Amino acid sequence: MSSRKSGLGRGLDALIPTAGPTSGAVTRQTRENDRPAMFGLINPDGSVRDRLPITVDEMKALYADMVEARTFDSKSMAMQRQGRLATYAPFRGQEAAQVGAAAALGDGDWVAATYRDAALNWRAGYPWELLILGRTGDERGGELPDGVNVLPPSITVGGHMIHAVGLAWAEKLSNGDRIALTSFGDGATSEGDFHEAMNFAAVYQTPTVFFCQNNGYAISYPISEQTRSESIAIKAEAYGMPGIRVDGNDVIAVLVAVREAAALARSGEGPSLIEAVTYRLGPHTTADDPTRYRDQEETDAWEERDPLVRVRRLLEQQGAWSEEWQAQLEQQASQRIESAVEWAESVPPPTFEEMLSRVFAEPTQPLRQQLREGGDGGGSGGGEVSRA
Amino acid sequence: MSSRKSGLGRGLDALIPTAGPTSGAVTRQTRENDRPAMFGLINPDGSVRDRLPITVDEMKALYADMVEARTFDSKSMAMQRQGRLATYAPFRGQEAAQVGAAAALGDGDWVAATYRDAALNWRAGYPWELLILGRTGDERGGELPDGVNVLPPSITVGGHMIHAVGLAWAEKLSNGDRIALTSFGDGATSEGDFHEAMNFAAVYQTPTVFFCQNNGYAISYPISEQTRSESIAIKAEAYGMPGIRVDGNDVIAVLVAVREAAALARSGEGPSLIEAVTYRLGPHTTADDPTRYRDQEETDAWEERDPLVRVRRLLEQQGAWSEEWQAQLEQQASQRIESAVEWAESVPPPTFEEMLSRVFAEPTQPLRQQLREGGDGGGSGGGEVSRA
Amino acid sequence: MPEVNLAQALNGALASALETDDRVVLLGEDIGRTGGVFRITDGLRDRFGENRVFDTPVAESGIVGSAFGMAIAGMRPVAEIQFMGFSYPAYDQIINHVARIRNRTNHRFTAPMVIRMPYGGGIGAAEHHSESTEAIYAHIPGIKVVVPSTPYDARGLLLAAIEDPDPVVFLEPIRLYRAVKEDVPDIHFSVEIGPVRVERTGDEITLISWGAMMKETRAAASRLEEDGVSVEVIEVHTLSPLDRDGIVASVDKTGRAVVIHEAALTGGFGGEIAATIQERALYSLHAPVRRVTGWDTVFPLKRSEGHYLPDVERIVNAAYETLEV
Amino acid sequence: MPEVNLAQALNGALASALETDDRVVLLGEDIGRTGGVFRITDGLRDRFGENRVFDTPVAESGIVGSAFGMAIAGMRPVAEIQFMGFSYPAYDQIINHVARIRNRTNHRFTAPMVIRMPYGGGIGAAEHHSESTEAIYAHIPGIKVVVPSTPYDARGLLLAAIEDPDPVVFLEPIRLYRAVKEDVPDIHFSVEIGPVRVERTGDEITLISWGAMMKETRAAASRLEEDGVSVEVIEVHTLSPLDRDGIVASVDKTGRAVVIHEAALTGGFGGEIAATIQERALYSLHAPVRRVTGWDTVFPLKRSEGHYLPDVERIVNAAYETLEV
Ligand SMILES: Cc1ncc(C[n+]2csc(CCOP(=O)(O)OP(=O)(O)O)c2C)c(N)n1
Ligand SMILES: Cc1ncc(C[n+]2csc(CCOP(=O)(O)OP(=O)(O)O)c2C)c(N)n1
Ligand SMILES: [Mg+2]
Ligand SMILES: [Mg+2]
Repeated sequence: MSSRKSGLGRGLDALIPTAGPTSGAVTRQTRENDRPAMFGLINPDGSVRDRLPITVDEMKALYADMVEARTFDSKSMAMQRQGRLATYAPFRGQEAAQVGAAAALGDGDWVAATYRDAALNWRAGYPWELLILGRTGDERGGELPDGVNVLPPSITVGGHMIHAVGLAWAEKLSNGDRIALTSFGDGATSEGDFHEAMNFAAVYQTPTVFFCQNNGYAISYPISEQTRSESIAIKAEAYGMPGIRVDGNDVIAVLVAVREAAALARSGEGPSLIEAVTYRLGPHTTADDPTRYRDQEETDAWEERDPLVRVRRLLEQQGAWSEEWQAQLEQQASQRIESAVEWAESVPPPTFEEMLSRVFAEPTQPLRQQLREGGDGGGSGGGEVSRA
Repeated sequence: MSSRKSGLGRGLDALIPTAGPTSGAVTRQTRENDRPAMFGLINPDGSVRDRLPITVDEMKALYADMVEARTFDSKSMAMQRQGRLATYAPFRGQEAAQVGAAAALGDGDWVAATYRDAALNWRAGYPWELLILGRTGDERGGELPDGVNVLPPSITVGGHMIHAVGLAWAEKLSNGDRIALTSFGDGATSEGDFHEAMNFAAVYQTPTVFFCQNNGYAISYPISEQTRSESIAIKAEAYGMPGIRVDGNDVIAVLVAVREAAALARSGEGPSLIEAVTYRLGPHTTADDPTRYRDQEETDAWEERDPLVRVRRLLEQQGAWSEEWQAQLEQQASQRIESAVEWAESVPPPTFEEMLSRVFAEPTQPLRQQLREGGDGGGSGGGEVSRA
Repeated sequence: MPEVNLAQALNGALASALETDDRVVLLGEDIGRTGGVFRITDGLRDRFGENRVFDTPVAESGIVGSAFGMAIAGMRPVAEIQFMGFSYPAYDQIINHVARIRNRTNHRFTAPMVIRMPYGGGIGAAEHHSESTEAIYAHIPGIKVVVPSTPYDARGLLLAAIEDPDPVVFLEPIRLYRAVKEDVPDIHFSVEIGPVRVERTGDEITLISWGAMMKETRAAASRLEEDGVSVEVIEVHTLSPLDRDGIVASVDKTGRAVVIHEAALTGGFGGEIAATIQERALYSLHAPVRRVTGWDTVFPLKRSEGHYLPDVERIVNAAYETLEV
Repeated sequence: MPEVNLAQALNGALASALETDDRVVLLGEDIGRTGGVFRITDGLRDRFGENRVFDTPVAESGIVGSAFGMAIAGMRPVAEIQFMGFSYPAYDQIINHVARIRNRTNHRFTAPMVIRMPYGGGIGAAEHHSESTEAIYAHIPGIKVVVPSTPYDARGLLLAAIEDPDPVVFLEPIRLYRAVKEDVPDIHFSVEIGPVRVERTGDEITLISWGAMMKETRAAASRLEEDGVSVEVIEVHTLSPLDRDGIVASVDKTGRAVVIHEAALTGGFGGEIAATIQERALYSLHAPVRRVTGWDTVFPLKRSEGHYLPDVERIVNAAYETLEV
């Protein structure tokens, strides 16, 4: 096996705390002694552990984004209950991980993320409008604006990580300077496709950032049972890739870690793995009942670690937060989401013709025949009977 | 992630040399500093590094087995060239790994190995007769005698490892005391199925031994390019499983390591991964031309590390080897192989009826119909036309 | 005799199998603690313990591959794939390993196991959650493919599948899980895998279908009968091995047939059935065998489901086109 | 105009594509240093460099999935799967991702890529090396499935596949790689994906086949013509999209058809073709469309290949059974 290029991963390794764990809480996702130790900058009470590498204005922007994301999440939950959306997978509790990761990317960078990553995708350029349209059950929600290089959310678990390897590989081969970030859950790391994606990225040194949101569960199956490895980050060793564990509820720490990984990737130093330790405060999806597999106490403990609250406290301590500002943020967010919803719900229903016209670049002979026959309540699929 | 049971893997870890590498040679499969350091007992010149934990008689038996295996290998290569066998995948150079691993197993233990593992399978109970019959292109070569729990060689790369997890899991659930060993190549570790198998074994703590013969190549693709991890053994970390690297051309070291892993498995301590560093001296298969991807020098260097020669030297040093004994071994082996070949070649050709009678326990309606219609040169597959 | 829906019938069958046969174990994603996303395994882990009902990592190839190993070792594993659209990562294990072990060992090792998977659309689900790719399984020699459409058959066929000496892919129509209830005896009975079920007899036209589309097929048959057409309804609850004789016997009688399925037309299993009918009953046919199927596209999202799913209207129209000639 | 065999024609097509289009890259197991186990990529890495022709780890899902990512980013990857029997680990990537990206983004992202795979038996190969499961690919909406049988078409179709805006599964008949040579222009031409090729015209019976079985089909046609039968031979080199019109036009004329393929009967693509013919040409049919196919078992090992593979005898017999009525 070839040796690591010197310097590879130094940027990330430098983030790993040496003086033991930085997180006070013992959580199910992570235990005190697990390697690598967890990187964090803001404590749940808003106090900071280290000099923060960003300005107060940047912090405020991150906070505003998290507020907007949470507004979207609540709105989507409500709409789903009203039957206006198909199943919805809420990300409440994971706003810091998602906003922090996306904020670390550059314009045009590729993103391949999941059904739970609406906040990440949005922050990377995916309009709320299209995210909502998709969730109403409309393929046109995946038709992103030009220049937004975000793939539609992956519904299959695991299959999309390798796409970010291919995207990044293409950039490398064409001397592009875009990188690709793929976001996935703890559960996805059990799929064989995780292994192949990590290995390909390492072998070809593609500029890919593997961003795992370890939120404690694959639906009902806790991370403590999914694997016996000490952490997810440590799995990077199996690929000769740097891996780091970061407090996923600390938006600044996530931003710093992903920025570092992105910088490595962009400068030709190859891929890395970031495990953001976080928690899904809501159900797996609107169809899920979490009481079947976890205690309220556990969820309560994580409510204490709310990713928004700690930034609010931090800003408060710096005199950069006020009730009015908060109200203004919330109102702005609501307006944006409401207008996105309005737009999405005004999109006319897709037609039969549209359905059969996006299978190939041009409808093929079988599809042309079906377009002739079909339409609502149309005939059978077999074609006209000739009576020669 | 749950913590390792104390003691788990201690047996294996104890084998890892602390005082730096034990192998003098720098090879393509392994570099001096790679972790974990390589365990070995016999040097290529026959000198020993440590007290050998087996008797001279046991060594002689291992040597005799390796001689018999090599005789089979040469015979098979020759037969293939004469058109008497379908493609053959030689194991020359890997006899120590295969014989050592199989010798560590108990009666009735499960084995799931590959197309290259004829020696391993044979030593685990698979008769030469059936191995040859299979290679002539006859499914009946897979019909093992009762009590021999060896699966027919896996031709697909990677898919069979998880079978050994299921086999071992069944043993665990039924309180059986059999374990399962799966043997595979370096190339197989790139497949997603490797990852899923390792993870399932660790999660359910199945009594499985993962035995990897790192012979330097997946056909033409060198291990130095297949992965950037320091070794294959180190990949065990990603599963919280013990992993060890052993000199695969040292039959006693392999025996000791696999015995230890098997003992751990049998006593409920779960799975482990053994990387046996070795080299395929012949072509990938009889259809392969190794000059396209490797230098003669490299092969020559490995010829110096021949797994048989070092044991012969060791035995010689102990006064336990003689020309006559060698001649006797070779003659015995030839006789056994010849008579196995004779038997295999006398098996009457399989019939059309047999071909369609082993798809299901009983031929189904479609197969019954095809049995009626078919036979050599028989009609079309569509069935009789009724003329009601 | 309790009245149960299809989901409950399956739950009962699994309970019965676990109770009567020590070798039976269940494994799959979220089937333990939560009883599965459709609650088919509800309560079974509590009742039979953690060593009979296993939650697994998200790894379909691992689920099927490890179940396969267990089956070789003498157990009777029942694996659940959460949705048919997630069975594809296990396709290699199924076609290259599960289906072949008997053949490659000349009966020495076998894989008596069941791979259950919810399939089909109609509930406005997310991408990949509405698949109906039975054709890719029915083409594999060495596995059986079974799909019930009634609570009674669900119990009887699942128990038969678990007892079968060969591997069975068992498709569960999501749309019918809770659609109807019927009386299902709470005993260990089985429905034979193989023979088609002649669900309604008639002599002017044969409607042939399976799984979730049986609902529309039944409704279409009723509509046609109201119009005075004598309809025979054949349920092909076993796609493999295919009961060609049963199908041909019906069409020999009626001379007309429509095959209905939810999967895309091209390469769908309806082609096999239509081909078989013309092969063996050509001279009985008064009109071409028509296929009413999904269109040649991915099963669409909620807003387009109505465009895609064959409905009663399309079946009735096709029947009339067939009857007119 | 050089005389080349099918393998050489493919090599030439790849060279031409690499030369004329920067976006083309090749990836697959052992395709670089050794030029692939069948030498289809022989010399290409030396000629075009390590950044155009990549050896990959043994990981089919990774090969297809990374090629897919490259295609989205604007490249034109050509992935090789070493044998069709090893394509199954990539089946999920193909059906769930490659085939769907255009649909799920309404044309915004697309996957112009080719997945090449040698397929079919007849060379006494090891298990899994003789697969012919084209039916499981032809059923997937959103991919095209192409299979040449002559050197000329091999070059023209492969170049067309690489230029196609949609993903193409490209099957290469192992048995024909080196079977015949013909003149193939050394220029950048293409053969249209879609329309069937009427290879020989006749008016008494239509023989329909593709890929390796074209060899036996051609021989059977010659045998029949020697007997004075007027045979039309249709090569379906594109299984998807299927040129139903082309097939139906022929059978409308001849009134008789035999479909020949190497895959197992049940669920094989011959069913789709026979179903289509009876759907659209029933009243032209003098006899049932017969299928001459492999049997419903795994493709067997060397000693039983003769029992399995359709041969000229079986095709001729089926033709006569068809002609007799
Ligand atoms: C291949 C595949 N298998 C199974 C599923 C069903 N499924 C949807 S989400 C999920 C759990 C994923 O957990 P994780 O990766 O941790 O992501 P999270 O939902 O926690 O964000 C499962 C099993 C799927 N979508 N795809
Ligand atoms: C799934 C699959 N992909 C590809 C192949 C073709 N193939 C046969 S052997 C081989 C290389 C395997 O290398 P390794 O695992 O190191 O075993 P070795 O041959 O060196 O013993 C490949 C790619 C296969 N048999 N199965
Ligand atoms: Mg999770
Ligand atoms: Mg190897």
